[in-house]
Amino acid sequence: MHTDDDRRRLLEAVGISSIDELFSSIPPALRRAGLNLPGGLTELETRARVEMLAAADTIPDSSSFLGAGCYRHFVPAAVRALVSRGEFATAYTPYQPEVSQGTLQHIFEFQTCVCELTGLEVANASLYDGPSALAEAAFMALRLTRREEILVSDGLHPEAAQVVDTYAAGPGFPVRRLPLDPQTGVTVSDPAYLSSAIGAVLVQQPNHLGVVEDIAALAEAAHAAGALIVVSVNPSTLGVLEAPGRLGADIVVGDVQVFGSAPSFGGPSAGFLACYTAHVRQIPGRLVGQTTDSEGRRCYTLTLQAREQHIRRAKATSSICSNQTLSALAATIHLALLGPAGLRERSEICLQRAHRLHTALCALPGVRPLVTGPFFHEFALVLPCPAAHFARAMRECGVDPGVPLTRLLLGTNVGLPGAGPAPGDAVSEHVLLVAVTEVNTPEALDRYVTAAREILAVLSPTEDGS
Amino acid sequence: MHTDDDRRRLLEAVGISSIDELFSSIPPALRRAGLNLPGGLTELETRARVEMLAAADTIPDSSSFLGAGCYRHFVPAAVRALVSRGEFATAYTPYQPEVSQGTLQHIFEFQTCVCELTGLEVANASLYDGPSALAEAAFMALRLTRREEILVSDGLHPEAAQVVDTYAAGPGFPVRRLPLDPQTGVTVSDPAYLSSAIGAVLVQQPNHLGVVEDIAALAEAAHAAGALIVVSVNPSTLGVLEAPGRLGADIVVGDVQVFGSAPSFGGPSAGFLACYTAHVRQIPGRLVGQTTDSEGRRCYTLTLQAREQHIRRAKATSSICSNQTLSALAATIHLALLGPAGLRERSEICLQRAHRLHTALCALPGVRPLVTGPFFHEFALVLPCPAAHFARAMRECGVDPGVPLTRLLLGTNVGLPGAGPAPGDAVSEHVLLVAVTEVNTPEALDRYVTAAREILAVLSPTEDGS
Amino acid sequence: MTIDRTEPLVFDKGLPGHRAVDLPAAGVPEMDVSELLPGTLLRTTPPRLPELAEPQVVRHYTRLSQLNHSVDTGFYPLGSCTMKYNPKINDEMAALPGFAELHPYQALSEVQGILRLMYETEQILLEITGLRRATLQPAAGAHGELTGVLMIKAYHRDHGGAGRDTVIIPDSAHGTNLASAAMAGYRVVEIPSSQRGLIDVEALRRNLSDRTAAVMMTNPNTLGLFEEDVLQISSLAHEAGALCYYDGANLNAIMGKVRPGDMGMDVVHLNLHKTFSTPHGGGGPGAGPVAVSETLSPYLPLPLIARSDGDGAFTLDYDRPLSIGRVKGFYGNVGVIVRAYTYLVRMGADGLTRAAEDAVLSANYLRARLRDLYPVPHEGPCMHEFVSSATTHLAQDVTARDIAKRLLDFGIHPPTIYFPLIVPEALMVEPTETEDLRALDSFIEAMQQIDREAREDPEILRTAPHTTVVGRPDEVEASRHPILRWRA
Amino acid sequence: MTIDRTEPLVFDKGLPGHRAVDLPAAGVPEMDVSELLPGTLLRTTPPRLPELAEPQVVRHYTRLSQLNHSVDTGFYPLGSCTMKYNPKINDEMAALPGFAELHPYQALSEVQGILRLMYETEQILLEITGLRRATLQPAAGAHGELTGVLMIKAYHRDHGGAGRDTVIIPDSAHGTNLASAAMAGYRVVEIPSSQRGLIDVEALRRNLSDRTAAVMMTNPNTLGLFEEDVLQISSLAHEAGALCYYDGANLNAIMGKVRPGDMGMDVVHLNLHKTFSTPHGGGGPGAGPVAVSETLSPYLPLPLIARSDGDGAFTLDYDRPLSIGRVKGFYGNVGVIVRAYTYLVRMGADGLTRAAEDAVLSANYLRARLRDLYPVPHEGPCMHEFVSSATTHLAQDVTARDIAKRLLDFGIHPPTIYFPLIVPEALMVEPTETEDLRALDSFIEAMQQIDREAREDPEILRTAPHTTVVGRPDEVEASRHPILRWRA
Ligand SMILES: Cc1ncc(COP(=O)(O)O)c(C=O)c1O
Ligand SMILES: Cc1ncc(COP(=O)(O)O)c(C=O)c1O
Repeated sequence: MHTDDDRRRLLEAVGISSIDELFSSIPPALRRAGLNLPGGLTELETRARVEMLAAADTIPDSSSFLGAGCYRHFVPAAVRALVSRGEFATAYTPYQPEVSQGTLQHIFEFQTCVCELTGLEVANASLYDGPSALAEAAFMALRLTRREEILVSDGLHPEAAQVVDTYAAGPGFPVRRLPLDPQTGVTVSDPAYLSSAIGAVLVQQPNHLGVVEDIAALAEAAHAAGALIVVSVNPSTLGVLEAPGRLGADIVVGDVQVFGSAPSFGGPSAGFLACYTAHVRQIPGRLVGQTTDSEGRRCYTLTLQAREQHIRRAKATSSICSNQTLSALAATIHLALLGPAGLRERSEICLQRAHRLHTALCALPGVRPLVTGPFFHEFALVLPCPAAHFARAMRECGVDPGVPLTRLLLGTNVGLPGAGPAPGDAVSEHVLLVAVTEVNTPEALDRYVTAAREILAVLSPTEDGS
Repeated sequence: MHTDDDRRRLLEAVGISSIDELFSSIPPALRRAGLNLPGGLTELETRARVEMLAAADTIPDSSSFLGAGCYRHFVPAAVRALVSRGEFATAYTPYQPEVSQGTLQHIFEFQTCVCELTGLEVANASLYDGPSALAEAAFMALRLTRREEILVSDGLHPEAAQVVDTYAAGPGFPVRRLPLDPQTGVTVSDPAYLSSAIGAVLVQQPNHLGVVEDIAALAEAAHAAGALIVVSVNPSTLGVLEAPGRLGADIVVGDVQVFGSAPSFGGPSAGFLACYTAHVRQIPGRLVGQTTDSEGRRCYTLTLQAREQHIRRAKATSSICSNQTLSALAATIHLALLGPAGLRERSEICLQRAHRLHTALCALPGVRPLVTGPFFHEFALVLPCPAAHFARAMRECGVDPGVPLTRLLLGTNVGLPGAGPAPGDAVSEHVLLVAVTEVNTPEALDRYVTAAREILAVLSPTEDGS
Repeated sequence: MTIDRTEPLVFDKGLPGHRAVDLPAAGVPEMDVSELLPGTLLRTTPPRLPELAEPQVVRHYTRLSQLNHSVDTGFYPLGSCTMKYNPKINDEMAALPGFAELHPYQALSEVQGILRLMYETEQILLEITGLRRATLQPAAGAHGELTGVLMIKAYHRDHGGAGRDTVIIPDSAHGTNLASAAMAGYRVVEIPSSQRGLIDVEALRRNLSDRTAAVMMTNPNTLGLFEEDVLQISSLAHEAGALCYYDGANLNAIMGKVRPGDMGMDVVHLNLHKTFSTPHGGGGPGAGPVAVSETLSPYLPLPLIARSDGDGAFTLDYDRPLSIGRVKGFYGNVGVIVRAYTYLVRMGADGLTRAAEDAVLSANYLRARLRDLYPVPHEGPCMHEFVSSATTHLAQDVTARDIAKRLLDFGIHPPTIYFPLIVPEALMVEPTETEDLRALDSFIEAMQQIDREAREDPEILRTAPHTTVVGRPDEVEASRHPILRWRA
Repeated sequence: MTIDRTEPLVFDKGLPGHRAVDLPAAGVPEMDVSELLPGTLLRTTPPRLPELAEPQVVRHYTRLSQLNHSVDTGFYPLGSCTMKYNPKINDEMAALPGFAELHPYQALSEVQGILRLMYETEQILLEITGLRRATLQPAAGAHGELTGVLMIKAYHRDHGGAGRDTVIIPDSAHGTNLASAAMAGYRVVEIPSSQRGLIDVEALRRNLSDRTAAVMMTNPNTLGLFEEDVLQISSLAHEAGALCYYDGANLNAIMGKVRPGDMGMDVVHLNLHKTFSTPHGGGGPGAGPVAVSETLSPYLPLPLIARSDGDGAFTLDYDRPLSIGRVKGFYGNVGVIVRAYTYLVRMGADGLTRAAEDAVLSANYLRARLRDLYPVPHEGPCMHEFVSSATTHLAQDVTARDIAKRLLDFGIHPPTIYFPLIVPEALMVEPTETEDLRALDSFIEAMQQIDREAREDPEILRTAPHTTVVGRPDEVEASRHPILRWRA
């Protein structure tokens, strides 16, 4: 900011004598003499203040098994070192391609990674997050099918389902529900749910109970009814699971938090959206394309902008402007560091450890799996006591055992498989979602099982609500 | 590293069939089949292991009053963000100036900052640290005076004095001691100590008891005897204290840890050395000079290299090759962020708080200042109980009250002012060195005084050794 | 000697079998993957991700980064974007493990620090905006707009305004305003600006009706002018039963000077990545908190951060039956919010006000020094930015784009061009308060030289830039034959 | 269109009164400074430090950084320097507050973690070198040399060798070897290398006497050749009553393959910034630990890190009466040591051995592919580096320097030139194991093109570089009229 001396020089050049004159166009009745806030702090004091707040939080460690849409993966130090470079972090949207090739090229690389992972042909530069990407994809599918209704699987993360509901409420698109099979936890692919009004079928892979969905069956049913199918996938599983694009998905969305974004209490990360080339003009958000410059050099630029708000205004495919470029960069770098082998290996570690823990926990008295469908690295257990009580007791033993299902259901009307909308019902109170990643060491799994055994022995006799 | 496939391709191009052949020039008797060390770890495991070690340490906070040559100052975040940039950190010594202007220019800026601070005409690109810079300066002064003896003030940090002794032992330069005035703690400037064999007089500002030396008087005495005077200065004080160069110092050295280097258990930081232009060809270490390139552009390059080991070999002014460039960069950036006003302000905060604490502590029963000379932001107290006992008890109250003098004297033969070499004597056991910087908040000073009062009430009646 | 400074794609730099990340063994008795998952679900061909070791990845992205202009490397007077400097302390605070490592479903007792930080951020933003309650959930400005408009819709639904299907927006508005309103299912009516570059109050009056759900405005508007009639505008809207939406993208001009709440606004979004110094990241992540009046607070997204009366603990309030629901997973771009909070507490009351003053002063300085060469069609004083028109240079067949491209040769990022749409050959200049006099003067000198070149050697402008890694990418080709991904 | 990409000095970028760091009030009753300190000691004119705000400082140093070549931006085959990649995890570990914030005089009970790390680092280095005890105190290789030679001197003093005043060093040695010996008060005798580029054993024998204190050698030597006669050399030295000093700068070639201790070496320094992947920093900080045989361990600097027999706690041992004392304040460049430790435990036994193998393999690959164009005067196989001679290009009036400068245009850092001194027009190439085949092949292609250019268009080489920010600074002028600091 300017010194008082500099201010005087500037005022003089402007030809006025006081700062107040600059604000003379503000009606006097509205003008204020400052803010009713504390005075500023020095950097030293600011640091002390903010660090004090950070110190009031508990930092999860290898004994934390929370997932439910946000996963703690190991992020190589190189990701942080690169993403924090000022030239990436302090650039704007790459509107001037000549001085934005860094950003443009890494977005182009991101788009390619997303296509490779999802098995689709085009991907955009990122959206706000997974849930909003899902809502955008639903709108896109409705535009493409010229229909008005959205059919959402009960296997969507309840918060994602809520975002779809909220977005749909604007234009008033009806949202219908597609239940899970109460036995397996897999979304039913019953044509009865697919009226001819349905333009978009939304499903999550793995679903919010951790169960791996049968995308091919759902895609077939959707297509038979003239609808498009949108799959929201955890991209971290795609080293092992088949690419949704190869199973019939028309649009694939998801969140790249699993690649290089710290959990950061849920954000920021980046959503992605991929589809077929035929649908590219309905894609929301930015796209980077390859071209050549005046001297024939290969280069990159924002393209197909006629879909976007700054050109098309009210007719744009979305209002999104700033997206989540830097988080997408983190994902691109993390994927470049993992490579295909690393990605697969990471998935397998998660898979193996999760199944191991699942087996051990289901062997404890009174514990049973909620559903029988195949799962990836997260699973839902029914405990002999309320999950929240169990979790509290486990945390006291240093293990954060998972997310009580009721936490996800707060403020929603999504319920348990087959049970319909029943956030407060007795069973859901007993359900715990347990996620396992490569940061949960084998020793941490053992600690979990040991602590759980002891705690359940105490909690279940008195508090057993099943 | 190479994959097995790549290795095969490389071996083929070399025209051999196994890695072992590459090592065929090693006599078979010496060849080993690997290392007796544990297997490698993944980055994830490495992090866990190293973090476990870091977690075993206690991190000092605003209630730590340790100094004695390493000071905890507030380092703005911008310093870390810039110094960690790969282009600075992973470059080599700037031997190819065309692709090293970044390093060369920041060294040139460092040299300028050192000249400005010290009041001298030339400064080098850095030396290992303050103590080794002092030893190098002593050697330089002997070369310039063509004399053989070094006179060191008892006010030198005992470790710095040790380094001078160690270096001097090589060529066998005799090292004589110049005592402190027992009353004031100021180095005596008595000509009796200055025989005509003395080529270098070494003094520290402020000295290791925190006392501000009378450089002008010492310089006058040294010059009268035909010796050069070397001042080792804490550059952090030079916003307030007169530049040693303006008080007659011939060579000024010191350590820039106080500007931008984390304490890091004592290293790395960087030593500096400044002198008059007339003596430039005797400077140890690298120098960067300004010049122009083939198209007349101003640029920078290593210069006057004929002093250095890679040209002059056994006749070089020093064997130093790698110095401490990155720490010097941290200092340059920190100084650029502080500016002259910030530097002065920081010194004054230290000064004011230190004097405040000194007054409060000296008012406690049984506590007295060791010496009466003026001090800057560090001072020596005589306690009514052994300093180590006091410190241990204080730490239990969350205050690290300072460095017991005995800790500095370990392995040395330097003693208390006037008392001669007596590391184990009764008084020195009772001396505590207390340093105060801007990170020691006024609240921390209050906590110190309160805790000290309580602890001394308990410790001194039974353990009073004075 | 020209040399190609472009960098190959990461995919073209790999070598089969190379990788950077080594992972530990599962460490548990392993089962065959096909026993754990049905074979039909298993991947058949692996994704063709890059195959490189860490040194090569680091080198690639370090080099790419150097191809960017950024606030950390040069002046960036991009109008409407508030490219102010982003203090490094902000990033360090966001990286503290006590924030960065937190999982969103940890027990509330374990996350009191971050909840307090978010709560305090809201309180500060409410004081700055003069409104009553806020959400930090939206991820960017446009996301905040959508959130705000959805709340307006829900409000009307509950207050007999279901028939209100129109949102009125001035033609100077940012595209997101119109797009957000449309996305929420509204018809958009654009009203023309007056000669003075302000909302034409008469046009507004003519368009307001019982079909009007809201009036959206930006103040100062995108011409950098304060909408002097704002009180009349908000009264007219309210009288017609409509609500007022305030696009807070330009808040940097008015902090401590005037508050949207006092202007009669019902809902405001803020761009933390503009006004509150969080880095733009090459296009995000940002954050677009929304603050509302009492009227709209029941409709805020779920959950809200609340403070218990009893123990003062911070909680998440889901018990809000009228809420529009959610617009994003979890609680917002928390990492961005930490940065903004750091900035807010560091600046404090005086710092924020002074930032606004200096931003406006610098804009007026540039405007005063450049207007002879680059006429400013609207009367001043401007606020934090101003819009010149380069139409006078059209005579030399030099466009705003040419001027922009030529600026790149000076190491300066050009102003926003061709926006707002109502100014032909627009050059929209926003210097921000973090640029010093030297930076401002260098920009003036560059613009003066460009003006000279336009008269003396216009070809140099038409073929600019001359010093960048690439020059004038063929955008027509890019959109005619889109290549949107690498192929082997 | 050329543009000047140089950056002004920070001093020329300031504006009076600007500053970046704001500091809190002292917060205690303040006294006048002149009451606290004698007036004669107070500063009269403030130092002319730069006056800039944070944005300008960040921009200046960000731009400066971009003017550097570095391992993070390109290939750096600088012989003798082992410019391997520096993993980013190393830096993160060194920045952990549990290391970075530690004060060297904290109670030992508070610093058990860092002491253990240092202790374990020593143990690993001892296994790699085959020696008995180590110090981490020296700050760089040359500092380690000085330390080692001082220990040799102290040893001889205590063992009737006070008359031993000479150190024998081969002419291929690095300059620091000679300078360190001289600094410790020794006379240096250089012995010529044999035709094969190795120590001439006969010459050594002739020079050994009861005045010889030590033989210093580098193995592999600076020609990249393994001194095959090393056992004979060490025996001869020991028989003459001299000790053997081993310059460990080239240890990268032999980890897991052969150990200096087994070669009969009494003292070895290591360059953590070469072999163990800590960044060079543009010329430091590095670290130069010294490992010694049983004979020399009593002479190691003070203090040593020790482990108590009883509780296993780590302590600092000052009770070493024969110690040479100290060569540095505190305990060494601990931040560098943390990085090296991180590298060592991550690589483990196999990783370190494999690093040596790949470093040697890559050097031999380059040597094999380039030797036709750039003859290698000494027989192979080479170890981790090799030395070519560009004398054949002198015919075209092209020197090693010209070749080096031309390489800059390819974005490649040139090899070390004109060292070792015994090879005319030397080009000393060390690729390291962290460069992949692509990088090696690009280097080969560049060298091939340069060779073609030397024949077809030598002027392009003599005037190179053509693409760097500046070209061929006038070094003669720089040393004739030294300008060593900015002046207003
Ligand atoms: C006036 C105005 N409104 C809204 C926006 C959209 O904000 P965001 O990019 O954060 O979505 C912008 C961004 O450029 C803007 O300038
Ligand atoms: C062979 C050899 N010895 C010694 C050294 C000196 O090491 P340092 O620069 O760490 O002092 C070097 C450095 O280049 C070297 O290559």
